[in-house]
Amino acid sequence: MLTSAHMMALTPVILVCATAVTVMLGIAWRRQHAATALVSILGLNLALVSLYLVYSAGDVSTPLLVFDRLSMLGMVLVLASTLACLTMSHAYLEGYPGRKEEFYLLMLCAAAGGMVLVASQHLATLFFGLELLSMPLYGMLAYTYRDKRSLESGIKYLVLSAAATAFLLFGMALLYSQSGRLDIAGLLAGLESSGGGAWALAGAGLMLVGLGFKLSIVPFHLWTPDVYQGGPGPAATFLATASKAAVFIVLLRIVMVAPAFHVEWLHTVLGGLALLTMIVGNLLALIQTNLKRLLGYSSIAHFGYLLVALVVADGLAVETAGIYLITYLMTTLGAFGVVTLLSSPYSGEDASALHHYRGLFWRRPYLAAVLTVCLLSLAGIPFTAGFIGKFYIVALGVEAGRWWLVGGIIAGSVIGLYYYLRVMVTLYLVEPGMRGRDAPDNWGMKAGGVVVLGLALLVIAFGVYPTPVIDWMSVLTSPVH
Amino acid sequence: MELAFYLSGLVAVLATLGVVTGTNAVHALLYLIVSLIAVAIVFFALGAPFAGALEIIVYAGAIMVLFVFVVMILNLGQGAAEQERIWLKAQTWVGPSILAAVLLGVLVITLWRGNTGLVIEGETLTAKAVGATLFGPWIIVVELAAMLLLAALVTASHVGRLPSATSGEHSGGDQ
Amino acid sequence: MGVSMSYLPLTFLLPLLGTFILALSRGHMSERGSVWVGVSSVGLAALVTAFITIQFMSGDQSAQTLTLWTWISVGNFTPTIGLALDGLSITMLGIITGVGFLIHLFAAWYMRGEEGITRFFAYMNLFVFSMVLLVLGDNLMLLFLGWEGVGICSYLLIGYYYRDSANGAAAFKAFLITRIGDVFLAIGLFLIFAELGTLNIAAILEQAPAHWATGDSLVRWAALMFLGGALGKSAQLPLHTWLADAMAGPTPVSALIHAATMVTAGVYLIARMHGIFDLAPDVLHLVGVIGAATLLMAGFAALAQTDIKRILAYSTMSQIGYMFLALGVGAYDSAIFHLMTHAFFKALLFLSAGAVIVSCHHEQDMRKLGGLWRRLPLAYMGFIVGGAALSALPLVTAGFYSKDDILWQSLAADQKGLLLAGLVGALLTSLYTVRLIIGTFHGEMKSDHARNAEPGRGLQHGLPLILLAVLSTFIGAMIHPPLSGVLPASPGESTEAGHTALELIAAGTAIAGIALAAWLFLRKREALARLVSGGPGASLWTLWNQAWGFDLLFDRLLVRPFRILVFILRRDIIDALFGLVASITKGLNAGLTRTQTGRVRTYATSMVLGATVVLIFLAFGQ
Amino acid sequence: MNGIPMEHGLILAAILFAIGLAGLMFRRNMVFVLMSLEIMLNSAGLAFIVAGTAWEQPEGQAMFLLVITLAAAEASVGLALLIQLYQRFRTLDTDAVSGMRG
Repeated sequence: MLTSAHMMALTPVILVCATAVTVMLGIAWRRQHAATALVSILGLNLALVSLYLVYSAGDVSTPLLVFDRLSMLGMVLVLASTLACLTMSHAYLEGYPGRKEEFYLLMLCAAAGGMVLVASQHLATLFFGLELLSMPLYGMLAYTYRDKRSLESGIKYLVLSAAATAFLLFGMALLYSQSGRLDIAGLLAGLESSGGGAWALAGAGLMLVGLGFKLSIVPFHLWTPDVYQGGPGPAATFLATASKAAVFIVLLRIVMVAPAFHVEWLHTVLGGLALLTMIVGNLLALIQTNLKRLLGYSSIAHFGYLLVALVVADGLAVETAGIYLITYLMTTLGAFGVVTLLSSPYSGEDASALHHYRGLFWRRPYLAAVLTVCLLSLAGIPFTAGFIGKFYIVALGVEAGRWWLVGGIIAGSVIGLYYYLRVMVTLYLVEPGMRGRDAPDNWGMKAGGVVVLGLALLVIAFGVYPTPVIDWMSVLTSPVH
Repeated sequence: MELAFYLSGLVAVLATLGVVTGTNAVHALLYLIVSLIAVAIVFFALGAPFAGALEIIVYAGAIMVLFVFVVMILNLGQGAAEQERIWLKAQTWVGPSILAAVLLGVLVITLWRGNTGLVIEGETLTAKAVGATLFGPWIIVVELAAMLLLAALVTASHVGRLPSATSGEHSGGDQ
Repeated sequence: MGVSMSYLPLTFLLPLLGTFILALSRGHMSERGSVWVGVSSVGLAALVTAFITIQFMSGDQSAQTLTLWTWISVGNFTPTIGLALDGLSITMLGIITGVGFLIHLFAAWYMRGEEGITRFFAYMNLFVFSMVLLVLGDNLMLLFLGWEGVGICSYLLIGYYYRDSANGAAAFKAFLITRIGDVFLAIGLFLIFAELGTLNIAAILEQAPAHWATGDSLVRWAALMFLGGALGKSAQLPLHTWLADAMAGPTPVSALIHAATMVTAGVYLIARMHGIFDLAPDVLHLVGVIGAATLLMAGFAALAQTDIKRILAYSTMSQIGYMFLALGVGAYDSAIFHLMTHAFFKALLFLSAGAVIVSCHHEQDMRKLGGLWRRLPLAYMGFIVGGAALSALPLVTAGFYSKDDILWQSLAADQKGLLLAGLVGALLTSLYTVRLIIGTFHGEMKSDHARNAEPGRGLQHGLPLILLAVLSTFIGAMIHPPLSGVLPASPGESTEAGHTALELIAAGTAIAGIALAAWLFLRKREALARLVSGGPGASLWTLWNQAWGFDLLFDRLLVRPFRILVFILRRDIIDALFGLVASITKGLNAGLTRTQTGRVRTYATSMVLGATVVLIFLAFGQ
Repeated sequence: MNGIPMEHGLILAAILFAIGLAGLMFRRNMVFVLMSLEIMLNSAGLAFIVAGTAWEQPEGQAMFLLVITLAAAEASVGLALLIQLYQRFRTLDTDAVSGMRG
């Protein structure tokens, strides 16, 4: 049963859900775009504040959820990403002719799902958190369904994600039938006592398929570029950041908590997938001319790098994963943020073709600068956040002697640099006659502009002086006690 | 009890095959309902009558009715079945079927080899026990289910709107 | 008097500031303003450098460091952001900012009226910034950062005329090939760090001899990786192919790349990491062999070019080959000395070439120029002085002193093979230099571009040329880099036996080469003219020809095989290899892109396929 | 009576799962695709029931309940999208929505 300590620990999740309900009631009473956005942002900020209180109260464990440092990290990442996405949504949806408010409701539901997911220590919450994270995304992706691409991306994501869920569930059922337990720790402790087992291994493999789909690990990655390209900017951003971060953290928790996952063969498979993912992701992006697709491919590659932390799974692995994740989130939010700010749903497709960005610098220097910084960071150039993350990953791989993976990271980075650079150069070209798409003039005044600018500054600040974040991360990811 | 399990299991498999190979949507739906009822009987045979009842009420009763409604709304005629037949050429289905069969083979081998020796006695697990679990330690998940359904509802109502007011791609009005 | 280190960051902050100002003006700045910002930022940096140099030279010339802050601290890895100043870095700093400033000044003349001049100067300033960072960093991390920055800037500048896709290809080629070197360097960095636990250069040089025995396999690998990095940046065999194509950029960019930045980075790296190379003598020897091979290869290739910039590009390759040769025999200070004199005369040659090119309306094919010496006296002077220095004309040129030093060191190190290669290279250098000057400035004017050539005017045009010309003479050779104590002693310091003889041989080679070339190219042209005129003169010429038979002999014995060799070397086999890598990458990309069919069915199938493979692995793998 | 071995129940679930998977891969009509998804989810639910009853725990059925909830939600959203697909493209062919590729 739930005690008051449990309720206390659940406050952040409850606050987000309550905000969602408030937004729903608001829609029923009177539609007001700005107010809805404001309420949502307020609710998320409250949740962030309450998160700090929960954190200072110490670890709490309910039957299904655990509120430890890793969950805190996950929740902070999910909430912060959602906050950024919401802020961009306001700028994005301002000109949308249809109903705008439902988008916030859906995003809040998804955020709640993400928060549950990162804190889950039981298959039931893992499964339902994941679904609560995905279900609203179908709606968000197909939100501007008048645009065929948006509808297409919604349908693709629905069908494939449901199939992935079926894989996940079947895997869970197999694990359950072997051990008779559903909580992650007990489930795997039970496995140990029964001497491991073929069912459990197969179950773990199927779960890997389900979760690998959400993280777009090769060969479960094919949906990624299409869905990113078609979905409205904020939805694609959310999918690339909050959703992936939450899924990755739960995977991290499973690998960390469960000794049964230290089966060598599982590691071999994971390592193979990681190598494949980083190479294929980068190769696919090579000559891509659509920025959103390119970012999609690049996110595939980045999760390939991140998987290295799971393959190594000891020493500094958790800290490394945390650092890489945070650099990835900052950078991706910034890059997608620029795309979102340049797009508007009532002028057709999002501005994502590369030629929209030709000479962007000469029209929107700050926006172009933000995008440049983000691309540099994605490429892992020193003195940006991305470099710190990549450095940690490479150091981890070297320390563990996983030379193949280190080689893959290096090869991937070389390819990566090529296409990031190509985009960067495009931003600075001067092309008379060709008028790209402009963001509304006063974007700088708008919250979305402030957010992306802040993100870019963060990326640089973290790259030049990363110590505070690293210290913070090493505290948050220190072993669960 | 074993007989009921194996027999209804066979029915379920056959009916499901009928679903994925069918060309007429309504017929396929009927097959699916048969399959679901057969699975429900499996549940009864295994000693999970509550789940069996839910399978019939929610799955066969509610979800399938939703499907039927939609198929009726779209009012696909004879041409649709013809189209299905054209789409279901051998080169379309052989490859995927082999792939699925390989996956099934691996799964079956794994299941066979990893046999835990547990046998289902058919002890009935009552709805009370299930309820005690759900509304005891699992209460959070039930709340989450509410959120999930809310999200699904909002999505369906937003996306599924028929274009009563809109007449074209360029029309702005949606109210 | 010690050096006030607090001024040191200004040397790279000023160019960086210039970049920022130019970048953020986003094209609203006038051409005049852009030039002012772009040139003065580097000029001020040069002033600061001069100030620091004066302080340094009047002090005890000891190495000093300035720690800015600690970057990351992971376990025992605590790289500090710090700057180091010693004789080597101050020499490099002087070259980069000093010569860099003159090139910037000239660029103001060269680029006038061009579109996107703001962008140009923003990149140029960034280039200088990266290079300064490279030489000032007290740890390999910072060095690597500058190293990468230089690579990116070269990409941007080579592809500056982006309208022509060939330029983009050249830029990409340069970037990709130097990037291969970068990967080696990065691996070397990791190796060093894994072994020594530090990236601080001073600490590495201090700990390395205690940590490794001479010839230890790990230190050999580390040295090889550093060598790989240096080969890429310095355009040595087999990573040299980008340099000639890099001529696609504006000529001041070529000057900057060849004289003050970029290609010298590899030489600097090896000199800087001399402690590692000294522990791996066979790798060090390999450095020398590669240098020798490159200088020969490039010398031959230069003979077969008609584009004046390409001739200069190959000559750079060849001269850097001399520097590598010097490094290879352990004469680090000779390498740096040649680096300095080369910076002077190569900058002079490139800027003079730039003057010719602008004056002749962007015509740079030697076959269409000619007879320009009267019209473009200043450029002619530049070519004569620079060319003399390049071919090491004895006593009066800077190039003579530095090249002679290298040859002497290789003799002192008892490397006869390398010495011979150096001498042959010197002959080749004279040959192609004279051919270049005769072809461009003498004979008849072969096109309207040449006939309508307008000489450049103004301070921006004249001052850099004159200053660099002065520095290319023996005056430049009087500048002695304060390298003692920073770099180990050269082999030639202990003995003087045979030095004078070698000096005479080297001087003789250069003069003989020039004379031979003058005779060859002028005589052949005359003979051709007579042949065309026909009549009794022609038959007489044939008679003389057969009587002496030298021409025929030369043709059969030297020119033909030589041309074949040149032909083979011109079409690089290694170049094709890189093309193969690129096409494999592209092919993979195309194949993988085909999987993105856009169909849900395909995507689901790929997922199931993946699941099946994973399951099979897990079920049957153990 | 000896009861039913657990693996038999799981194999039945696996067969249904594989059939659903095959349907998902080769059907083009979105109605059938959605039905295939329902089959797969249902088979996972069956597997949970089998495991739950074998271990004589109520958790299996509780999980089944969650699965069924998800199936309902998935179906409603899927059908909404299907209606919209038909509105836009006048077809139920999922291959029609393959405008984005490469």
